[in-house]
Order: sequence, then structure tokens, then C-alpha cells
Amino acid sequence: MPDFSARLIVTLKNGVLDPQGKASLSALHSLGFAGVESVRQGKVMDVELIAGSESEAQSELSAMCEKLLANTVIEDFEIEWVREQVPA
Amino acid sequence: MPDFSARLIVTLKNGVLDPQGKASLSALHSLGFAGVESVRQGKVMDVELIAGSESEAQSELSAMCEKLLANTVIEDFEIEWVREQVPA
Amino acid sequence: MSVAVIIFPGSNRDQDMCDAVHHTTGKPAKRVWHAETDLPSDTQAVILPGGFSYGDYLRCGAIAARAAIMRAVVRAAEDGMPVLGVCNGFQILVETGILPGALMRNANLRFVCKTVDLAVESTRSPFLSGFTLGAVWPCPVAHGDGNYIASDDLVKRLEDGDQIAVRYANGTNPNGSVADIAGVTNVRGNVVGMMPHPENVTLPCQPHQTGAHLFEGLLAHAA
Amino acid sequence: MLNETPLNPAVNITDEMIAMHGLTTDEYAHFQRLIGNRRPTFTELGIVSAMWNEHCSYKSSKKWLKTLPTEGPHVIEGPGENAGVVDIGDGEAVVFKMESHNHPSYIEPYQGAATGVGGILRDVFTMGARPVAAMNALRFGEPDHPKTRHLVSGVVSGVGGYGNSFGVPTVGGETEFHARYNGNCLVNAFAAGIAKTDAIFTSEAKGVGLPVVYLGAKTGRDGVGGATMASAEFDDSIEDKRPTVQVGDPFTEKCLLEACLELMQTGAVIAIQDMGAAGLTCSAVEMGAKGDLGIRLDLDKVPTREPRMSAYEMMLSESQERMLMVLDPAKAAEAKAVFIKWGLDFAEVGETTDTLRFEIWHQGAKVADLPIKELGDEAPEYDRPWVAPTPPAPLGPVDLSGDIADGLLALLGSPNGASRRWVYEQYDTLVRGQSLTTPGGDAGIVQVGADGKALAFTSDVTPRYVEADPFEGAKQAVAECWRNLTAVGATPLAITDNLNFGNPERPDVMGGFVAAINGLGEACRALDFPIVSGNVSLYNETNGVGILPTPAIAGVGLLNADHKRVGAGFVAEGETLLLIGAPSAWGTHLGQSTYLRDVLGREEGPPPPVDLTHEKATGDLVRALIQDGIATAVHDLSDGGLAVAVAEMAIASGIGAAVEVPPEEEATEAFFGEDQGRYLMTAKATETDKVLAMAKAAGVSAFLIGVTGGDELKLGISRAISLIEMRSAHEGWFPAFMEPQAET
Ligand SMILES: Nc1ncnc2c1ncn2[C@@H]1O[C@H](COP(=O)(O)OP(=O)(O)O)[C@@H](O)[C@H]1O
Ligand SMILES: [Mg+2]
Repeated sequence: MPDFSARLIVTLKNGVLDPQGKASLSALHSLGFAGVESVRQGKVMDVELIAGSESEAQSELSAMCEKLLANTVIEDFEIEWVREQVPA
Repeated sequence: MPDFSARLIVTLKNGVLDPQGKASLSALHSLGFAGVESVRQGKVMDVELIAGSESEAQSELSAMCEKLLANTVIEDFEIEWVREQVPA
Repeated sequence: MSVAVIIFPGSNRDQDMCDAVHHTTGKPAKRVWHAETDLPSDTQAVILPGGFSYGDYLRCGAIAARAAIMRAVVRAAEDGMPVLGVCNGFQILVETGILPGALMRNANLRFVCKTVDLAVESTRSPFLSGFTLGAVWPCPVAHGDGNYIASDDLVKRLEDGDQIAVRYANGTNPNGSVADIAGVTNVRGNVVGMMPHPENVTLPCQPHQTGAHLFEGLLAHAA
Repeated sequence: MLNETPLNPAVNITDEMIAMHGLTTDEYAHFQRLIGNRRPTFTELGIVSAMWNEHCSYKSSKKWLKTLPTEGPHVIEGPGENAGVVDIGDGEAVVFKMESHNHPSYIEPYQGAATGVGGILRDVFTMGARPVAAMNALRFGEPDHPKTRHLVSGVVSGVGGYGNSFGVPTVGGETEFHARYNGNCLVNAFAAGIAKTDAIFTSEAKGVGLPVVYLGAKTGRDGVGGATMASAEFDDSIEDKRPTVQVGDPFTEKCLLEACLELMQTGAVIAIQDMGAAGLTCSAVEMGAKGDLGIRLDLDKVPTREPRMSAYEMMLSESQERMLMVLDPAKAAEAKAVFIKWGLDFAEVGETTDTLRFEIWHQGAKVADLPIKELGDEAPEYDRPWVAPTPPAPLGPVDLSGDIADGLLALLGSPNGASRRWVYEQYDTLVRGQSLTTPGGDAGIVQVGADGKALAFTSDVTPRYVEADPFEGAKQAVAECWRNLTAVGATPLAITDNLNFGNPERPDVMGGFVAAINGLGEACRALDFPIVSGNVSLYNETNGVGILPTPAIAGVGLLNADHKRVGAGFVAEGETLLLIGAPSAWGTHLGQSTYLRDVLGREEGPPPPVDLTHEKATGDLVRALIQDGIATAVHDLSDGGLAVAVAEMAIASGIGAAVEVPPEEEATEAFFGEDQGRYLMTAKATETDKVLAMAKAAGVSAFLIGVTGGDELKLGISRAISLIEMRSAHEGWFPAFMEPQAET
């Protein structure tokens, strides 16, 4: 079966407080980056997996996010890309 | 001055151990996602900022990563995109 | 002996550290607020205490490392003044680059608070000069990000340069740190960072008082 | 008279909308009468729904709570303020309370538990006390239930994530599993702080025309509808209620703590109230109503995190880490300097008035105008129908043939008998450097004075007892709490309670609640153990299945500088083992015992009754034995009876023991019975006679039952068990349950 690599992006839902982004924002201000207006922090996960096809990889990745990688109560996830790895 | 929004991606350098990715990988395996071969976790930061131009925004964002948002000893960063916000 | 303890808004073992300094050196520590730009002029040693300096949401110690007072701390360290970072203080020193390596999430991703065994691997630093080389003593840890990461190369350099200060002993490594490293020094040996909390095994009300050697060593050094 | 604004359009209040706000038709009609029979604005509807829901108004429980004993010679402030206040001498007071965050924790365990801890810490420092200890009483569904592991993992890391970062040592708690919590976990968080007796701050506003100041995090849409949610029974539509999850920010809380304590020192604070459930609404109404003043708020000044927030949303937001206060205008500059130093948002958002009205202005218009006192005082109060609980059937014949050693190992390694180390090692138990114990003993002890003065803390309840007999079970909860404080040598001072029950609209649930309150009251009176604060959490029910009635009791005890204290672990070999306060057969009562449940698979019979006179005499004796330096180690007997207690003392110390053959035939009852009011202690062999004599003088039984030593535990004629085997059973279960993959 082919190898795929994928990037998942997990971000906080709109309106959910982001203490991490808030702390980074005020640190950036005190470092003199006055133009920054907001920072929201999320997670990126680079995944390698074996799957029968790209669409199978897609659905596996969604399931992984639903079940573990994202906390869907407060987070949204997106599969940014899935690429088939060409053996070198 | 125009408003920009941007997405930064901060990932661990190759070869740096990733305890979170490793823990996710073994949790995925125990949930039955047998095809997953590796998970590396990083951060995504969605930033809004005011800058004179897109290239100025780019260089501000790089400086922010260099100075604070990434620890360049162990992390790489990339500016995934910068977009000018069109006022509604 | 005049010891400065740096206070960040989220420091939470600052009082513990000040109590330990006062108890062992007989003199109250000077609390120095992070927004200051200079250390008190009579400062003989600097301590960065434990806590969550600015919430530690980005990377532990990352924001604190860029605080105003840290320029003065780095200067003092470069001038050879004894500097100790405990837990969050260690993370901050690593983030400033004064100490090598990185501190990541504990291998099992859980916060851990328990007593471990520490072996003294070097007595070169003033802070460790009060211990016998090889001594093993019980000391508590309390952290979520104490997993010391270094390449094989770096570990070798640390070993060769006598830069490993303390290691977890008797299989008590609580966080997955490479080579059981619990604390390191800079090349010169005047700066020490460690995850465990000697200040919590110093006072008479605490279960052990071995941590007092750290401050006693410092006193002897200053004398 | 009340104006619409773009963000607060006129809304036609429908019956459905009223119902969605949890108001009955009668409640709504009553509200309309209070406001002169006009149509309320949507903002006003939100405000009254928040004030009159179960969580804020205690409408089902108030009648019964009033019967509880709340006074005592040391009590400075009983229920009614953010936390109870008890004098501990030297001009200092302990300020403490326990509060539930059950529903939010079930929906999002990490954030639910974290914000629960944040809320209780705020209650304590709002009163001017620096938090010095925390506990958490946790109850989860059965281990095999698919949600349990996820909840345990999230709740425990949430409790730790908040408390560890804030910097309060977690010194104790409870962790229990039972199928009746499958659909509703319980997260009860306790915090205690120390304040000067002459610097206790309250929410009562004083003075007209004074600034009302907002301090802390910005207001977002977090938890809008949350207070309403906490008072509604769960059903499968729970998913729809999800977007209301609040996220905790312990760093901001730490800054808020320091800023409040610094501000209080300047003399600027006239009144202060944290924003908890229905934040701005409840805090403002409380400050005004208590002080017989009106409050006018200008919502355009409120720091917000999100654009275009309506008055309704701002008034109901449950964003965390916020405070409301009335400040002395003469101290404005000092106050501002403190806020800036700690990097907190602040704004003058209103003022006190002499109108007794709660007036809300937004976008230049008045969007709410309500009588402030009536919002609290005229809240509905119900005498809900209840039926007296049926007395439990007597316990039928029990198989007494089981091997004692096997029974003990089974209990030590059972979900509810196993060590909680996996839990408490995720909590910072040492921060502040004043912890004299780490969890695992009977009570956590924290030094609070330079002279060595200390406080002891414990949290207890045995829900299966309460289920079988709410009156006796509630008595037992108080007695066990009192006993755990006694066992370390502390003088019990006072308690806080967290009454977790099912749906009060069911007469049997309400009957259990009433009986439990009566039991609590009786035990508190008999033991001079007043209730100084508390919290009620009702509607813990999912799809018709309610939780076990769980009146969690958290107690505080005092160890003066000259008090001796002891631990539960043996201190030396060759000491005598003495059983204090037991019947002549050592133990007799197997009804509702863990042996019956976890070894024989039966949850039956009446719980062990508590004889409060005996309890008091026994406890006073044990405390005297500790104080006189005779008792070298003490442990109370609770779940698992004598066998488990002696095993725990051995495991804690690494020293074994040999216990004699029980005096009567039924060894199972002697070793596993859960008769109340019993302690196990050790003393030097030469002191044995003194113990026996002191017990005799006190009219309390004392039996010499064994001796410490060796590396095994031998109970009567049963086979000896090595400490290693016991420890691995005891320590093994929790990690194996939580990290099954680590096994392979
Ligand atoms: N959630 C928790 N947090 C901290 N400590 C806990 C928790 N759960 C249990 N413990 C600790 O584990 C020990 C055993 O608990 P428990 O069996 O309830 O004690 P006891 O029978 O003395 O009341 C106690 O020291 C208790 O404080
Ligand atoms: Mg006990």
C-alpha cells in the first residue's frame, strides 16, 4: 500500500478563549511589535500513514482527528493536504 | 495602514525528539489506526497585524518568529501565507 | 551574601526560594521584579525561581527569557556571577541560550510531582560545591516540561566539559530526559539550571534539608 | 422607557423562550409583577433567568439549608459570603469553600475541571485570603464505561493544569468509581486561604455614587447560557449545548490574585465580588442588594474580547478570571498602578446609586431596569414534595468463608481501593514549601505560621452509605471527615459541604436530600463542627438515571504550634498495635461494605450506623494520645475496615505487622466490617498500659491486637502477605487502568 504524508491543522473554534495566543500577543507588544492585533494559536500535525488510496487516507485522518487529535468540543480541524510519497 | 492576516507554522527541526507526537502516535495505534507511521506536532499561529505593505508584513512576521514565536535552536518556522484584509 | 531572586508575574515558587535563601544565608533575598533593567548593585548571586513566568503557554520560559531584567542577568552570568535557575528558571536560562539544550514536555505528557533521587555529577559550580561528588539525595520535582533534550553530540560535549550538574539516579528519571540529565551548567560552571526543587528540601519543616547544601556552597564561595 | 439598540433589538418574549430560560409560567408571572406588569426586555429575561435558576437561587434547597448549624465560637463568617471564615488565632483566619463543576467537566473534562479550580480559588481570594491549599473530590462512572478513562484523564490534568500553574498545593481529595456516575461525573473543588481577621473583604457595597470597577480578563461569549445549563437535566441533546465551554487561564488568575491582594492593602477596596456563574449579573446584583444600593452599569465600557456583543451576552457571560469591585475614588491612582503592574484589563463600568434599581445601559440606551433587591430576595423558593426514604432491608446471609488474605489483596487492588498516586502525582503538592505531608494519608497538612502552626484538610463521603440510608450516610460523611482530621492530631474546626444530588423534582431524590441534610445537621451539632460554606448541585441525572446522593464534606482542622502530629505509616518495628473504639469483636458490620461489594459482588444492607457520642469520645481520646506523644502512628478505619487500614499503615512505612486472631469466630466481620468510630494506632510497647488506662478512663474500648515488624502482614490465621505483594496490588491498578498500552 502506498505511503502518504499529510498535514493537519487544529485550531480553536471561534469565540473560544485562547490564553496562549493572548500571552504571545502581549509579549509581542512588549517586544515592540506594535502592529500585531491578534494571535490565535493552534496545532499542526504532520502525519505519515499507509493507506489504500488518497481518499482512504483522507477518511482515516478525519477519523483520527475526531477521535483523538482534535478536541472537537472546542477545536476545529482541517486536513490541509495529503500527498502520496514517491519512494526515493 | 492596511490590515493583514497571516498563518505561521512552527515545527520541530528534524531529529529533535517530539514527545507529544510520539504519545499521539502510540495512542493512535492503540485506537486501531494501524497505518499511521509517524506524527510530528508543531504549532500554528494565526496572526493579524497592521503593516505598510505585504513585504513589510512578511518581514515583521519573520522577526516575530526569530525573536519569540519559535525557538530556532530546535524549531523551524515558515510563513504559510499573508493576506491583505479587505475591509467589509 | 546578597542574593537576588527574579520575580515574574507567574512565578509561584518565589517565596519558597526566598525562604530557603533567608534560612541558609541568614539574609533575606532581594526580590527583583522582571520589569527592572538592573540588578541591585550589591548582588552576588542571582536565582530564577520556579513557576509559570508568563503562563508558559508558548514554550516554557520563552517570554520570560525576553523580559527586561534578563539582559542584566545574562550580563551578570557572562561576568561570572553565580546564577541558578530552578524548574521554570532552568527553562528560562535554556531559552536565553545561556544553558545548552532544550526542555520539552515530559515523555508521558503528564505533570509530575514526586521525590526523585539526584546524583551530584559535578561540584564545579559554586552552587554544587557544598556537595560531595557522587552524593545521591532525595529531591522533589514538580513540572510538566522537564524532559531535557540534547543531541548525542551535545551530551558528549556536556560530559566531556563536566557540564552535567545532577542526574536522576536509581531509575527515578521522571520525565524522559536524555542521559537522566536533571541539571546542567554553562561551560564556565557559574550558571546552573536544574528541574528539581532543592528549595523544597531545605527548611526545617520540610522532609529533608539536603537542599541547604546548595546555598551553603554559595556562601562558602562568596566568603 | 426602555430602548432598543442595534445590538439589543426588541424581542417578543414567547412562552417557548421563557421555558428555554428555565422559568416556569408562575415564575415569569411573578417577575412581571415585580417590574410593574410590563414586558421585559430580552436582557432582563436573561438576567432574571440567571438569578432565579437553581444554581444561583438555591430555590429547591434553601428551605433545608437554613436548618444546618453554621455557628461556633471560632466562626467569623458563615454561609452567605464567597467562602466561610474561621478564626485560627494570632489574628488570622482560614477562608474556605468547596464548589462543584460537574456538568462542565462532563462536557469538556480538562477545561471544566480547570475552571472549577479557578472558580473556587477566586472565591477564596476575593475575601482577601491567599490560597494555601486545595483539594478535589472526584467521582466517575465504572472503569469499564467507554467515557470513564477520557474523563479521568481530562479532569485530573485540568485540576493540575490550573492549580499547579496558579501555585496552590493540592493536599488531598477523593477519587471514586461507580456505575451511577456513568452519565454524570462529579468534580468538587475545594480551596482554603489565609487572611487577617481584620482584613476580610465582602461583597457588600457601601456609599452612593462610587465607581464600580471591572478587573481581569476581557468578556467573551463563554458560557452564555451556562448557568442555565447547569440547572437542567442532561438528555441526549447535550451536544447542542456545547459551544458554551469556558477556557481557563491560570496565568491571568495568578495576576488577578496578586493584584487583588495588593489592591486590598492600599485601602482602595470597599466591596469586591468575583464573577462566577452569570458573572456580571450575579456579582453586580449581589453587591447592590447586600448594601441596599442600586447599581448602574454602562456596558459600553466593559472590556470585551469579541465584537458586537449584546447586553444579554455581556450580562450572562461566564468568562473566567474577572472581578467586580467598588473602589474608593480617592485611591484611584494607586488602584490603576496595581492593575497596570499586573497587566490586567480594567475599566470603571458603573456606579452605585440610591435608587435600589439595577440599571443597564448599552449603546446609549437603557436596556434593563430592575428592582435589585427583589432579584435576589424575591427569587422563588420551593418546598418540593418529598417522601421519606425507605429504610434499607436488613442484610441477608453473607458468605463468610472467603480467605482473609485473598480478600485483602482484592480490595487493595480494586478500582476503589487502589492507591490514588497516579492522580495526586499530577498535582503540585509542594508548591509554597509549607506542605507537611503529601497526599496518601488521612488528612493533608500545611504549615501556616512561622511558629509551626498548621492546618489539616480532608474531604469525605461514602455515597453508597448515603444511597442506602441518607440520614445515616450523611452523618457518616461528617464523622469520617472529623475522624480523618483527628487521626493526624488536628482539632476539627469547621466544614464546607458540596451536596451533589439528582433531580429534586423527584420526591424520592428530594426525600434523600432532606434526610441527608438532617443527618449532616445532627452530626455537625454533636461534633461541634459547624458548616461555614457550601454548594448545592442538583439535577445530576442523565436519561432518568441519577447519581448516588453525594454530600461531599471537606473539613479543616487546626494544629497549634505545640500540637503533635502523626502520620498513618508505622514508625518502628516492635511497636504495639492498638484498636481504639471498636466493639469487642473488633468489627461486625458488613452491610454496604466494600468487602461485600467488591469481593462478594453485593451492594446491600444498611450502612454502618454512627453513634455520635461514641464518635466524639473516641476522637477526643485519640487526639489526647497523639498530643501526649503516646500514639506514634494513627489511621482511621474506613473502606475495607481493619484489614485495609493495617495494610495501608504497613505499605506506607515498609514495616510489616502481625495481627492476632480475632476474639470471635467471624474473622471476615472482624477484618472487613466497616463499623464506625474506630482508629488503629501504634505505641511503644512500654506505653501500652498507659493507652489502655487512658481509654478506660475515657470510657472507650482499646484492644491490643498485634505488633509491628518484619516485611509481611499476617492477619489472624490467614497466610502472611509480603509487603511487596500488597504494594504491587495497591499501586498497580490505577496506572494499568489509565495506561493499558504502557503495559505492552
Ligand atoms: N483527587 C485526589 N486528589 C488528591 N488526593 C487524592 C485524590 N483522591 C484521593 N486522594 C488521596 O488519596 C488518599 C486516599 O483517599 P481516601 O481513600 O479517600 O482516604 P480516606 O479513606 O482517608 O478518606 C488520601 O490521602 C486522599 O487525600
Ligand atoms: Mg482516613
